[in-house]
Amino acid sequence: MTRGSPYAPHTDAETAAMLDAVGADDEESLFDIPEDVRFDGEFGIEARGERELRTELSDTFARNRRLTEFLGRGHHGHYVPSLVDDISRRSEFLTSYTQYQPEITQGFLQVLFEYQSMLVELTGLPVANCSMYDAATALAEAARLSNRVRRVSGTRVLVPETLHAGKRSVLDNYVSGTALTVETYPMDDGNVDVDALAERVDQNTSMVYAENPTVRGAIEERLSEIGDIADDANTLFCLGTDIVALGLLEEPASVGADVVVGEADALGMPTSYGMGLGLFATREEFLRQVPGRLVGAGEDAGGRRAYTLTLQTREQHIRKERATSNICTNQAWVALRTAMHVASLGPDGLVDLAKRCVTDAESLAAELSDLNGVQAPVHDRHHFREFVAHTDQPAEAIASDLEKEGFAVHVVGEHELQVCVTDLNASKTDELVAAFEEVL
Amino acid sequence: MTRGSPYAPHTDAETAAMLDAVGADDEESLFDIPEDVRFDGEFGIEARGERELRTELSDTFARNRRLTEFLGRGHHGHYVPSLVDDISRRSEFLTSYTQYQPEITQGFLQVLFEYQSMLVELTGLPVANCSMYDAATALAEAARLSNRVRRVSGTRVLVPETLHAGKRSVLDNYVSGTALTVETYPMDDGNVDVDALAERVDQNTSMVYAENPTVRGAIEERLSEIGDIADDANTLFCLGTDIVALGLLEEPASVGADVVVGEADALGMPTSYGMGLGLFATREEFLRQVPGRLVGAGEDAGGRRAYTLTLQTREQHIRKERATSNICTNQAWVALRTAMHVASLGPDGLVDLAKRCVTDAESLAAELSDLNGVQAPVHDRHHFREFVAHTDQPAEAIASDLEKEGFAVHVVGEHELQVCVTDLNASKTDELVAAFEEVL
Amino acid sequence: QYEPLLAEKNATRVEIDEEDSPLPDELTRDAVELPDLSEPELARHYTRLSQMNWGVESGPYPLGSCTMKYNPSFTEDVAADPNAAVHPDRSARSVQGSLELLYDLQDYLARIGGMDAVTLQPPAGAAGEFAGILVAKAYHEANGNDRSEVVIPASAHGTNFASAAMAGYDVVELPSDEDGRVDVDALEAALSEDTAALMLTNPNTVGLFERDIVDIAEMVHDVGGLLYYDGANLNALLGRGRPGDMGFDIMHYNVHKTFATPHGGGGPGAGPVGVVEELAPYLPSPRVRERGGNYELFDPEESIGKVHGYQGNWLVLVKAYAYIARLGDEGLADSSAKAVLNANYLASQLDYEVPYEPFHHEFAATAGDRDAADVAKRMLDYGVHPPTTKWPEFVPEAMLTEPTEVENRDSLDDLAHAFNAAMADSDEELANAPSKTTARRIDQVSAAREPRLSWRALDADGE
Amino acid sequence: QYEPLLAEKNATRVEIDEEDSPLPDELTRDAVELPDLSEPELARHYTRLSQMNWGVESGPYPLGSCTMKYNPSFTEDVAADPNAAVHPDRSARSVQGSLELLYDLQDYLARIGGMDAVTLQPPAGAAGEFAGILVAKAYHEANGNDRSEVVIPASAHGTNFASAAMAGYDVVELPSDEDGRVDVDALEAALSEDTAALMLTNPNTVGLFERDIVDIAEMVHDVGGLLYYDGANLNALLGRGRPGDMGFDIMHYNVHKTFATPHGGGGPGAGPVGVVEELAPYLPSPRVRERGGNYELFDPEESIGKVHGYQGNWLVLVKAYAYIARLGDEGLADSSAKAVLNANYLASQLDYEVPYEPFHHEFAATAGDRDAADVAKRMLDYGVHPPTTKWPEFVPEAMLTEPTEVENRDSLDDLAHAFNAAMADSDEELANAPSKTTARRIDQVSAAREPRLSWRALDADGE
Repeated sequence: MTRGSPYAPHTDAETAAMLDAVGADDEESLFDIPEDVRFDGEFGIEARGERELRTELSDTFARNRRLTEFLGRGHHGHYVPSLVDDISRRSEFLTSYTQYQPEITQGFLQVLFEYQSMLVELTGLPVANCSMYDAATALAEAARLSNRVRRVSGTRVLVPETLHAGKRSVLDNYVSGTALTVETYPMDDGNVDVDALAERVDQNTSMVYAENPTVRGAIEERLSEIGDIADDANTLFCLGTDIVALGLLEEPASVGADVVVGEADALGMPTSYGMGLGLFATREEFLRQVPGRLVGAGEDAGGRRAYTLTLQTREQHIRKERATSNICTNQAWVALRTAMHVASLGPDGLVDLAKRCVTDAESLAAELSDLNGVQAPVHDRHHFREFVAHTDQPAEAIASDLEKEGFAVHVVGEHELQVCVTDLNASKTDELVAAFEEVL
Repeated sequence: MTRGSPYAPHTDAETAAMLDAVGADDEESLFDIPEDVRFDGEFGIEARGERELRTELSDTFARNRRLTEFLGRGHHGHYVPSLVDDISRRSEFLTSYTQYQPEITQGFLQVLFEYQSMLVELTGLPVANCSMYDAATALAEAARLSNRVRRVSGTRVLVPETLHAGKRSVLDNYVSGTALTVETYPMDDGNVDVDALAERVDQNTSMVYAENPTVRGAIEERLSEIGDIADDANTLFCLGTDIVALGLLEEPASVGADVVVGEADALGMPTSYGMGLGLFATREEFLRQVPGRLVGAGEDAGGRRAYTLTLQTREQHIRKERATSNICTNQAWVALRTAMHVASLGPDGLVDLAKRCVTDAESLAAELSDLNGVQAPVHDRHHFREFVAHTDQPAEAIASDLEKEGFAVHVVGEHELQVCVTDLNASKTDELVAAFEEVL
Repeated sequence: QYEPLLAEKNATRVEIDEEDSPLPDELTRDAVELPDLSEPELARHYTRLSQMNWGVESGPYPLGSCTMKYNPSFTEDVAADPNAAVHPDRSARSVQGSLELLYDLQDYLARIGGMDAVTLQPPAGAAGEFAGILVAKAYHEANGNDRSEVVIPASAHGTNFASAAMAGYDVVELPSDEDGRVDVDALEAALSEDTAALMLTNPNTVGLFERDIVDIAEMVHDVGGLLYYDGANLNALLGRGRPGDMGFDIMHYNVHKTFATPHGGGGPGAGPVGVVEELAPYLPSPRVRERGGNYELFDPEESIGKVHGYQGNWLVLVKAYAYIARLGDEGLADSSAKAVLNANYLASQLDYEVPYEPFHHEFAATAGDRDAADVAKRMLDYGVHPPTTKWPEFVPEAMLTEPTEVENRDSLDDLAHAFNAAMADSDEELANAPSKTTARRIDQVSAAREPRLSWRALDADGE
Repeated sequence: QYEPLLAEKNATRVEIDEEDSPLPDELTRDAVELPDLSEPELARHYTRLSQMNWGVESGPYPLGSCTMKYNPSFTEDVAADPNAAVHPDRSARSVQGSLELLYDLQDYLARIGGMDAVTLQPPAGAAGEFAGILVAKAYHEANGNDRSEVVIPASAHGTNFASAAMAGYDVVELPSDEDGRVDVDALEAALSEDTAALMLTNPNTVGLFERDIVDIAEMVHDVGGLLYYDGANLNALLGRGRPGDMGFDIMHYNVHKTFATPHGGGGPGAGPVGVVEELAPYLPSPRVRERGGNYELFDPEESIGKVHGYQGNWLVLVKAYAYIARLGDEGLADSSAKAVLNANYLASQLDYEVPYEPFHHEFAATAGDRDAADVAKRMLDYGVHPPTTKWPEFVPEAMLTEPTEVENRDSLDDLAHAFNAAMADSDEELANAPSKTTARRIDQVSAAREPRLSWRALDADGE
């Protein structure tokens, strides 16, 4: 229906005049492509109008079943205030490029500076970058950082045996070009088996990674001890968490974390099929080894405070193969949304939301446990947002039946389901419990 | 859940300091309300959070049945480009007030000037205002204008017998404080009965109103004659139309229209339960009798072109009871959206859209007429967007059955349905025809 | 800074030829000439124009009696629900959700105003006034009691006068007393058997509560007249006074000022009208009622008919509902408390005389021997939006100021600074202001003398 | 103009007390200190910050090799579909719509690049490079053929070097020949049995097509290496040349430059990777396939595993799909034609030497004896966004310029005026530029010397 690109504004007369100005007969003559590699086929992609496409894609997405999701395990949905959608869509933010000209991009730079600042407050660590892609790549970059810093000499990266498979695979790939190896340590009733970990950590250990909450939703009870174990072995302690958990659980700096990684997009984004925002914070001493972008405060020629990308000599466009990472494009716009969401909540709102993550999970576990054939939570721990439930019947069958009733939960073992509750689905827990009763 | 207004930013300390500055003990003491009229009851309205409200209202609106609407008769939906939603929501436009300080509201003033300009192009008349509320109030204001202008002396307002009931009632109310009276003239096979009209028009006629297309979708064939009849009697000819029809049908100025009214929001807005945008254009000679806001081009102190509300001495805030109308707040933001939609279409897009209004209606009428028990269109005329179909069975029953099949059409007579097709529902006409077959 | 008109960028004339037209030539126009630009060009055009405009997210908008408060973003999302985008001719049974919202909003408004019945149809405040006065007229006529006058204080909004006149009434203008309120003696003199209604704004347009309201109501009712409440300033009274309790018979609600619906640069608005039981039969049709769990439209028995082709500005009503529900009793009450506090605090920081007190949500400062309009233009250079100027007229060089509850102390202090700095500037600085704005001072007189109202007119002028 | 930080406006420290905490004290932090502002305050803060930022709707963004073209508004609406907002652990049967879109996008990209199989997982171009190089590595290893080097032209993007290094390869840097292209002799010398891959951008980073590409491919393949296509400049070739047809084995796509997804001030992006059939088994898992009308996720047999925790930046992929479908064959081809025309036209209007020709979508002008960065800063004062400066390094004082197809002639003329005017200005004017921007020239060296990366750091500095 459209001839040419609807987003190329040229009128025919304009095109002709411009060709004339450059001394070309036609557009094709501007292409200096040898005949033997010139493409004269078709892609076979039919152009559609805007209206048609909106209908088409609306129909396509309507083929996704509408389920109430009680899903988590690293990707969490909380209610995102309208303000975030509204202002983040302003074209000055959405359609801007990286801030290579800080004099006309102070707005975005300040938002990123504020994002970093919030993470500094929440982690207690003085350096936070503008973002990694997601929690998995943030963890992987942390391992690579442990391999670069001087005070650590080892090559072993220790991760929990329960590490999320996606994170593990990314980590393996990110260390594949280094001397680092990844090993697991055991868990004990949903928390780190601290004694077993202590045995495994040695001077050849580059990094110890633990999570709070864990992937199974349990709150880790002996974080300081883990920090001490790592510290005693001159090993980095990397703590995985998320931005809501940071509002209530132990402050990472206070338990000796050297690097904090995790998902920050539990705030700021709806569930988006795993699209993330990797948070990355660390100690001052590792500043020049940090991967990714950093925004710093400086001064302009008028002596006024101004923000700019800084310490760029760490980065690939300057340091090339000696850069701290290959990351260039990151998740800046997600960071903007997350910062706006945190600001919308404020300290009271964030703490309250985090508290609800504990209480709602506790109530739901109790209600499910009241049912015949379900014991929840499996681990005798406090939980954050989610918990594992044991089911007498095969978990796979229950989950499948629940899906028919309109609910999605995780299957994490033959007789284990994992259930996650946030402010988005908390009003539907009664229905979930009823559905469980139905299918058990 | 919320104490106080979430949109009042005061911290307790701030409130205290401000009370101190004004020398008040508490907020209540600032209210100078006698005890006997002081309200100490409750409204009984419970505050809800933003998330709860979005869920509540989403559930409320979900109680509207999802019907494919083949409805028109003055309120028409066409596809609105995303760009319109996106930019019209920018707070600088959406949350601005009337342009009382033109030096910082040039943006909106220019958009309104452009809106006026588009209507001038489309109607051929040199004056268009910033908007009336809707087509009904625009028509009513036209009648009142006919009562103010010098060259017209009569009091009779002639309208078609088929005039939309809402328009008629508004018109009656608007002229109720004047000497004007409203009378009808007959229609002939969906068009004005021109001979009958000619008989009714006399020197005591203030205004003749005709529509193109008519409320039943027929295109009027003898507009110039109607214009001549009005002209011969020194009577205003007011033509009702809509902004899409203006893109194809006879230019109002060319058929002698003195005032053009109608709906402009067929572009720019989704169907919104009758929310409108009254277009109002007229001749230069009536300029100082025009109701509503006008934006004019002028100059600023630097000699540069600048826009401003103009001829405000016509308006209520200056002229009070001698104003041309009581209108103050109008539909400015809708006008902005409509102008953006017109600009998005461009001349080719508008003409094409208008042509489709003719061809799609023609095809659908033919398809329905192929069914046993339906004859369409009832009128042997060309149609624009919509047409009346005769049904052998009672129309009410058919419409009710169609609704069960997921379609909405108008019932306009015991055996008459009216059906409207636009780019929004054109892809569903096969389904509509199938549903007709089902229910006949 | 200057942005060309769309038509100056590119316009095309498209001929309509019979061969590819679905209509015979005599039924079509010859051609259409309109701007012809691509989406990227349009996106930049309108983005640029938006940047040349002031909204409430740009800063305070303290236009007394008009004003803007923050329009909650979520109300836009709620109103954009595709399920809410229905045609007005849908059967009631198929739009139960929409009707439920309208019903609940009627109910909310009745409670807030102390009224018995509400219509949501009027598409703006002025339309509400007109509808309300038509209701009064129908009531009097039904009682065989034709009346010819509506009494209105001089300080009232211009729409009051125009609306009464549109309904065919003569307007009797009432002077203010020296305290800035209704002059009760003058009212006494103005009232008669001819009085259809007294239209009153309370607090009035300099923010003063009409303390004698009970007496006034009695006086009006004694002559058989009705008392009409202009809801422009209801935002000052929420939870502390209800028009219905003060003796008002009819009122309209200002949804943008009271319930934070966006003003959109001049509309759309909504002007719901509430009335006491006795007047309910005269309200515009249709209204919404509930019968056995279903919502239905009905025509009040003695309805005046319609003031809008359909049911008014639906999207605005949705936003008003969402706002009221978000705030609830306590939020609404707090919004008035903070609005009044803010006005009082701001006034306390100004080096201006405020002749009338105690004011509530707004106050009329006077620019004294300076020109209020000049002072306002100078305020623009300090980066703020100035107040309403030179109105109401009984205040010399009035600067009618209404900051609303959404401003915090810092923002009020900034505003005060702009007020005070402008007042301290020289006459020349005032006369040359503004200089830091998109456009400099615009000559409105010459723009009105030779009106150029379209790009075609500019073209004809060779511009 | 200056906007305080959120924390400077108002911040509150909220203590977490055991009595109203659901957790024992030892499991919680002591307190949270964060900005504490109301929604109106936040709306103004962020609106103001947006006004201090440049987007593509503000004007051209001609950053060579980076650039921004207009991001169609409708793609945002499409991506905001609530039905598309699903969790990544949903069963495949319950997200058939999402999988269908991903499948179709894999297919579109394969056709556009002339590739056999595509992964959509990499969340950015650099991640795509890394994934692509890991695929090459896995392929070599599976063939018992460990290799240690990746060859990269000096003119390539920095990410190429960093990605190869991250995968554990040594980088062999290749100089450009005097025409600005790959020096074939130097390539000959660089290639060996150790060569895992040659990474090439084509057209290269000064817009030149690598005319010897067929020979180059043969040379690389002859030593058993693979040819990697950096898709940054694919936007120049759409419909006129496909990497797969030129002998490339692996490529990544740059969705923001080629398919107009918004860049969001630095991301999120997406870096899909296409490969020839032989390499398909090594692609990241999972990919999407269709079986009997159903879509399912599967792990390629020899998959390298994952480069993102889930399936990448879903929302960006949706927008890329929508854009491709909007344009279709003709639109895509036209976008390249107009991008190349615009670059050539703009260059023709500049008073600058452009040392390397014939360029396509971008060109490297040289500022000669002026400092390119200074010229760029001065361009800001003319209201435009300047080009990429001082890169690639082999062009002296390079001003790498890429206007894209979305600019019209007027806009290119404005841009040319800014280029030429800045070049004609005095050294002093350049040194003092910019002066009309939100901030004046920012001292990046001192900002880096004493990094202050949070408001806490500013606080500690007493600022």
